[in-house]
Amino acid sequence: MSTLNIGGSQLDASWFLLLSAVLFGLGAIGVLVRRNPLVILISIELMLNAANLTLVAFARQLENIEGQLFALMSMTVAAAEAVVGLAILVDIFRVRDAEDIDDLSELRG
Amino acid sequence: MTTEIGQGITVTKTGEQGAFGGELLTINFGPHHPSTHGVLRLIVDLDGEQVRRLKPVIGYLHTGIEKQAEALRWQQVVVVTDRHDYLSPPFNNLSYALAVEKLLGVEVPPRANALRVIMCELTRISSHLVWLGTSGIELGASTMLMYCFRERDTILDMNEEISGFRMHTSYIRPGGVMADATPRFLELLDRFCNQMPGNIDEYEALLTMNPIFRSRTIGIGRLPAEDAKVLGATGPMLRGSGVPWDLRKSMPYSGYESYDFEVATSDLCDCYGRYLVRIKEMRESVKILRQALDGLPDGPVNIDDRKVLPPPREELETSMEAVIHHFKLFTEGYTVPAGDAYAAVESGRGENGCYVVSDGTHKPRRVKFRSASFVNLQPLERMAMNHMVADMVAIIGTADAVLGDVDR
Amino acid sequence: MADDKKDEDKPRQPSVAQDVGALLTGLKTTLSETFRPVVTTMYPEDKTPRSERYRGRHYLRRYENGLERCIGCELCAAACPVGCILVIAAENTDENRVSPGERYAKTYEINMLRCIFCGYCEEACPVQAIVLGPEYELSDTSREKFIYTKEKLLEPLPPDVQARLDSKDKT
Amino acid sequence: MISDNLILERGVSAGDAWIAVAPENVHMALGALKEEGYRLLVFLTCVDHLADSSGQFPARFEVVYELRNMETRELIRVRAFIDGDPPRIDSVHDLFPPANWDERETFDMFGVVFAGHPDLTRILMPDDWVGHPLRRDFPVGGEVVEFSEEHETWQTAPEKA
Amino acid sequence: MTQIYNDPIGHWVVVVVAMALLLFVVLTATAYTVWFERVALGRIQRRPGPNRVGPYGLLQLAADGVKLAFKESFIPEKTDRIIYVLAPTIGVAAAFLAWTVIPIGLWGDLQYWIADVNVGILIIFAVSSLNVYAIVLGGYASNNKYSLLGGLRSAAQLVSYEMALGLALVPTFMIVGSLRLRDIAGFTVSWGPYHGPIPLILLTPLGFIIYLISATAETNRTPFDLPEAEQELIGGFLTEYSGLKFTMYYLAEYLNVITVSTLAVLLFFGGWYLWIVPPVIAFLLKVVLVVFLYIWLRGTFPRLRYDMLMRLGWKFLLPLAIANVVVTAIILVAVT
Amino acid sequence: MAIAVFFIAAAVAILGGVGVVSFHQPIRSVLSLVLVMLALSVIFLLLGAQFVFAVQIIVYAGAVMVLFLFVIALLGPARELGRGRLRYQGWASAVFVLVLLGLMWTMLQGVQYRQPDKTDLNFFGTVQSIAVGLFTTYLYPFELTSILLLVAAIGAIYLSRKRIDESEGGPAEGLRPSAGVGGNLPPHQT
Amino acid sequence: MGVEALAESLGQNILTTTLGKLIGWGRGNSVWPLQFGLACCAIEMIHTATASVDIARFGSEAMRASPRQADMMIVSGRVSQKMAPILRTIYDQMPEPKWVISMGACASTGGVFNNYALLQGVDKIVPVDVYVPGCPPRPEDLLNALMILQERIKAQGITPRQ
Repeated sequence: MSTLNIGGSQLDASWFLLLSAVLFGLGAIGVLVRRNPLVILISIELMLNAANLTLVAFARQLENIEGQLFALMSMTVAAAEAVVGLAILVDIFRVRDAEDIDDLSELRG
Repeated sequence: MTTEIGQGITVTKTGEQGAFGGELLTINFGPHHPSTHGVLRLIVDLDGEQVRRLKPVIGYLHTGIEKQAEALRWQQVVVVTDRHDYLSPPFNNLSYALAVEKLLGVEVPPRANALRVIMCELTRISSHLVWLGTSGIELGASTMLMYCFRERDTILDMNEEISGFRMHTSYIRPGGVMADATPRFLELLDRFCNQMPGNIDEYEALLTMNPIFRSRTIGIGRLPAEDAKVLGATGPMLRGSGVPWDLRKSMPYSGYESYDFEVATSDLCDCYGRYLVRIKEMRESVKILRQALDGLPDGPVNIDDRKVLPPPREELETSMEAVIHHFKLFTEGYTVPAGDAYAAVESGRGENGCYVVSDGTHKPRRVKFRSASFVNLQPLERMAMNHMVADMVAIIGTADAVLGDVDR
Repeated sequence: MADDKKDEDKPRQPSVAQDVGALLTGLKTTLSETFRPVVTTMYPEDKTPRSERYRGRHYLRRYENGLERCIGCELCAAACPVGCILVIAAENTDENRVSPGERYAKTYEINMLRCIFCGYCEEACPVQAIVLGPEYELSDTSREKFIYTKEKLLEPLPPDVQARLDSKDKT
Repeated sequence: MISDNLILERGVSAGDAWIAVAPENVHMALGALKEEGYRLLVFLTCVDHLADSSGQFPARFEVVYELRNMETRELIRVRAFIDGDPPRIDSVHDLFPPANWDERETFDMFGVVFAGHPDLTRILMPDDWVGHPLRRDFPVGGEVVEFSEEHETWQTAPEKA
Repeated sequence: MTQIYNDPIGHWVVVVVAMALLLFVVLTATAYTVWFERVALGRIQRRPGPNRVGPYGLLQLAADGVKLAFKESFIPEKTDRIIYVLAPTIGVAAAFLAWTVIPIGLWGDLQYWIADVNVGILIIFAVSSLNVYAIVLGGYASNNKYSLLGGLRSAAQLVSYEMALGLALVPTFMIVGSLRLRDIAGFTVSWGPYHGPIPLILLTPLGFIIYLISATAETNRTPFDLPEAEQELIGGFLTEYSGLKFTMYYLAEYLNVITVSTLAVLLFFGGWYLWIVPPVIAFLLKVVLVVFLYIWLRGTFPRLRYDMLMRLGWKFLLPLAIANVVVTAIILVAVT
Repeated sequence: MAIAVFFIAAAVAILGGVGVVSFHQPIRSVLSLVLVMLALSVIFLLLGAQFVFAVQIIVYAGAVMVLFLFVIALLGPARELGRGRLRYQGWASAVFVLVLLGLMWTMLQGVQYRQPDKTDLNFFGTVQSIAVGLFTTYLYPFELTSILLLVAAIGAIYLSRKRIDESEGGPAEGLRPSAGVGGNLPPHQT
Repeated sequence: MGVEALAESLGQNILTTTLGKLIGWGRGNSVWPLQFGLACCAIEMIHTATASVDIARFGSEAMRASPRQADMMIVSGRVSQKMAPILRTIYDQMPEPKWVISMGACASTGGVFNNYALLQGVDKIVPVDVYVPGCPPRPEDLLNALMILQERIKAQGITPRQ
């Protein structure tokens, strides 16, 4: 295992990966368990965040800025995803109350 | 589903679908809301922020003035007339006095007429100043209020000088006026006439060309001339729609025919038009004041009728007859020949009329105040339709309804 | 505005420069006001004088010899549109002479909280006994304090009469 | 000119011209006057002639319409006398939109029912109010003015009907 | 001084002392900004403003604070109590956090800062963007339609104007070549005989105007005070808040006013550099002037309508800011 | 020092993550996610990613999550009522996630990490270094994401646009002015 | 709220009296009014806030529109039977401690309108601290009432109106 020198103290790189994995897992549980479409979107954002953490951690570990660049790009994508997802949700909620994701299984409004 | 929230406001979800997709939200504006000019209550259906339906609910300031007037003697009624349109007491006094004088068949001396005109025009300015100040604050320009009320304060000081009271002067009475003008009043009036145009320039510098103010008012609350006429609007509401109808010119009273002034109109038919009309009216009022002051005729300020007005103080000491008149006048009052009469004056808000019915006794049988605010409030729904909530506030502002006058 | 009505009434769309100019004019106006003196009356330290006709607190006047002017005729109570004056008259006697006429007001009360300061009582009074003075600071904390009795309404005795009475008391 | 058969009486009171019409003809008469140019309803109100000593009025309630011709600047007053409990008369809100609120107010204050009015509810008084305040037999109400001693009180009630 | 700062323990001592000092100074400054606003607004309206509590009314704010602190604290029924209480706290915290990266010149070359980050300005943007939460959550948790409407308006307004605000500053960064606030404040030029710091407003006047407008919108000040527009929405998101929680919002609002004024001074008016005037006095003077500018605007203009506000932000300020960036870039390229 | 900061931030992040999944009101989930993001931004700072830190707060916490909040406030407090349709869905998904994590763990067992050299933190992760990367080597993907954002914006506007067919044919039934003065007049151009 | 309870449990000692003085001073000098403007008096009330009189000198210019932030209600004008329940609701919405000024003859007693339509005195539905006679009172008179109220508040200390 490798350590990172941060502000004079040594931090193991795998800790960051572990945190990322836990967050990713929580997000995955959220997507699978929760029924409210809004919360599912939120959980997806959580998973994206966890992935970003990995990217930034590896960027530091490999001393390569590209990881950070990729994190930035994924943030952009997340923003785009959130915007479109919310727009769809608002559109659906206008027509009917969708408190359960299963209510949205049909494409017809 | 109705929920009670702050300010005595209730929100009801109607469940109806608005055109924007969302539900129509029924919001209860008032009766105690900062921008409803006192106690107007509006039940507004909102679609997003757009007004889809609006229903004014009035009566929260119903004072029973007409009933009270029936219980008082003819000269005491003057006191309650002051208080219905509380921004323009002299107009209320004047319309009542004119109606009673019509029934009595008397004509007041020219000096009284000139003093009545002076008081009315001063009040027109002060009433417009209140309108301008409160409209300003409704649109967020708090400084307007301060500047307008500063000038209004000088007018109220003049009221105090001539009548002894700031707001409810009871100055104009059937048969003449309360008392002659003091030299200091005339001096103050002269100074006021010199200063006021500069102050109006200042208001205009703050608002007239201001792009924010213009975009908040131009095209907002349109009331085309034809609609305004049909809906019975009078005063600046009608003139703001381009109809040059002003009782002072159209059906002159109290010697208005001898003054040179213009009737302010605007073709814009919107809030901005009404603003321009009122600003112009203030300038014209200053012009009238100047003419009235320069050409103030000499002579008595009251009719010489011991049956209607008390004798002068000096006579009480010398004449027994005067003492008897004095006693009779204050214990029983005077009687007015049976009949009915309507007299209207152009107040700051429009046609302020008074319909009195006498049954020949010392108390009126019926006193009906025809209030401009009551009529001008009715087109509100029409004007505010499909505008935003913020515009609705501006529209209520330019309707310039005095709720005391609406509810009486 | 007053001069070129025709021009102003047409809603032209002003240019951006005009808009900015208007905004600056507004700013200039408020700034110039900022550096002018305040118009405030520094109440309570500083009070503007009231006009001679001011209708404030009521007074019952006396003659110079200390006798009350009021003759208990109740004209003021009759003239009052509010009915907030209560007068109960009594006969003057030689031992107890309060006013110069036949009668005087035994009870004279005004409910100041109901009073609307219209001045009709002053107009009605044939002997100028009740007058409205220039005082206006009448606020108080309870309803009862607003029923002004005759003692409260009466002007103090003229100093010479008061001095005479005082000396009489001592003896 | 409005046809004479509609007019019961005409006269001038204190310089104001007036005509009296039968209550059932009010709508027709006002329509005719509107055609003639009297387009503005200045006000609409009611007078309660209860216990009038002169006895010259045919009915207790007199509904008064004041119309104005804005071109010729003439005013005309239309009066209609009605009785009954509740007194009824036709609504004119379709001829003169401002009459809407005026009629509601008259209903509220006098209890005059305007047939054909779209929303004849109380406008000034609370909805649960009992009585019509401006009727002469409705007491003025109010309270006794407080004094330190209980003596005379101010009576505002009108002379007994 | 630098020696203590480089010492690992001394560093923390300095930071803690500085933070405590900052808390005190900034809180006092906020209180007196409120006082200053009330007095200055009074002067604009030709009245004296508060002048009876303490000399010149200086203790007015203390009285207000005492009163608000001991006022009944009300929590509406049927609402999310945690969020209701949390919302104003977020506001104050976000407002304070911005001050961690703001440097102040004290005397001579001595300067004060807590964290001298090379993305300082970005941090300010970051924490001030959290301010939205205070308003939206406050509006949401108040269980009042007016509050909610105010909160939503505010969210849209703040998010929209952040764009223009950020872009308005880009030319400044391009000219200076740094995001560090100390570098920007101390931007030095050599123009002929003159060598020294200059106010950057000379180079990006348009940037300043855009900044001024968007910062006014960001702080919810008149003419952009729609979220709390009294005449339409009673008090917007503030409607249901009372006592201490209301005080927090009040505090946060004025803290933000000081923050944007300070930022304006650092970014456009040369920070604490003013000829021979001692830096701290120069800095204070400049900040007071900018605060007065805000009050002046408040005293002069009517409020915009919501859609006008959005149009101004998106259709006017944003393109203008972008154009400003492009033009500045072209000029910079041409010059170098 | 940094270790303490890391563990506090990590604890906050995990707590927030649990909150996202377990709160029943969506608004609390959103707030928990904001908490996670703030904690992560601190960790980014530890990792020397200053610019990513700022963007994380400005864009993610300051804009994207506000959008979520906005939508929730707009739609009103909706509570999740129904349970999952599958029985034991919660347990099943937990097992699934554990399996997933275990798989990752085993896959990463043999990976050799490189020990970083002394990174120059005065340049690494600053705005300048990011800019150099974005505007030289990765200009193409950068522009592509810009286009993606544009497309997303257009899509969102299209989805939430006003239904023109409804609003242009005059007010629908029930939207007409109430019986009153205004209702008696012919519709007018405003 | 907690302060009153705390004061009661501690009883009268130096701490509570000093604290009481401080709180009384704060409350007294920062009376934020809720304008309950109803009629004529409302205009004079606005005058009180404007430049010629300037209630701001007393620290009372923060006229909040929401009752939640107000300390004092100025009932200015005629309270009709229809308005009375609303007035009471808004009074109830104000957080403690709160005070009421009844401005003008109509609000205090009904004034000249001694009839069916008006509530004959607002003190029938809310406790009134200071009455201002006049129809309408001068703006200075309202200021005078405010000063009387301030003195009262300062004297009340921690526990107003028990």
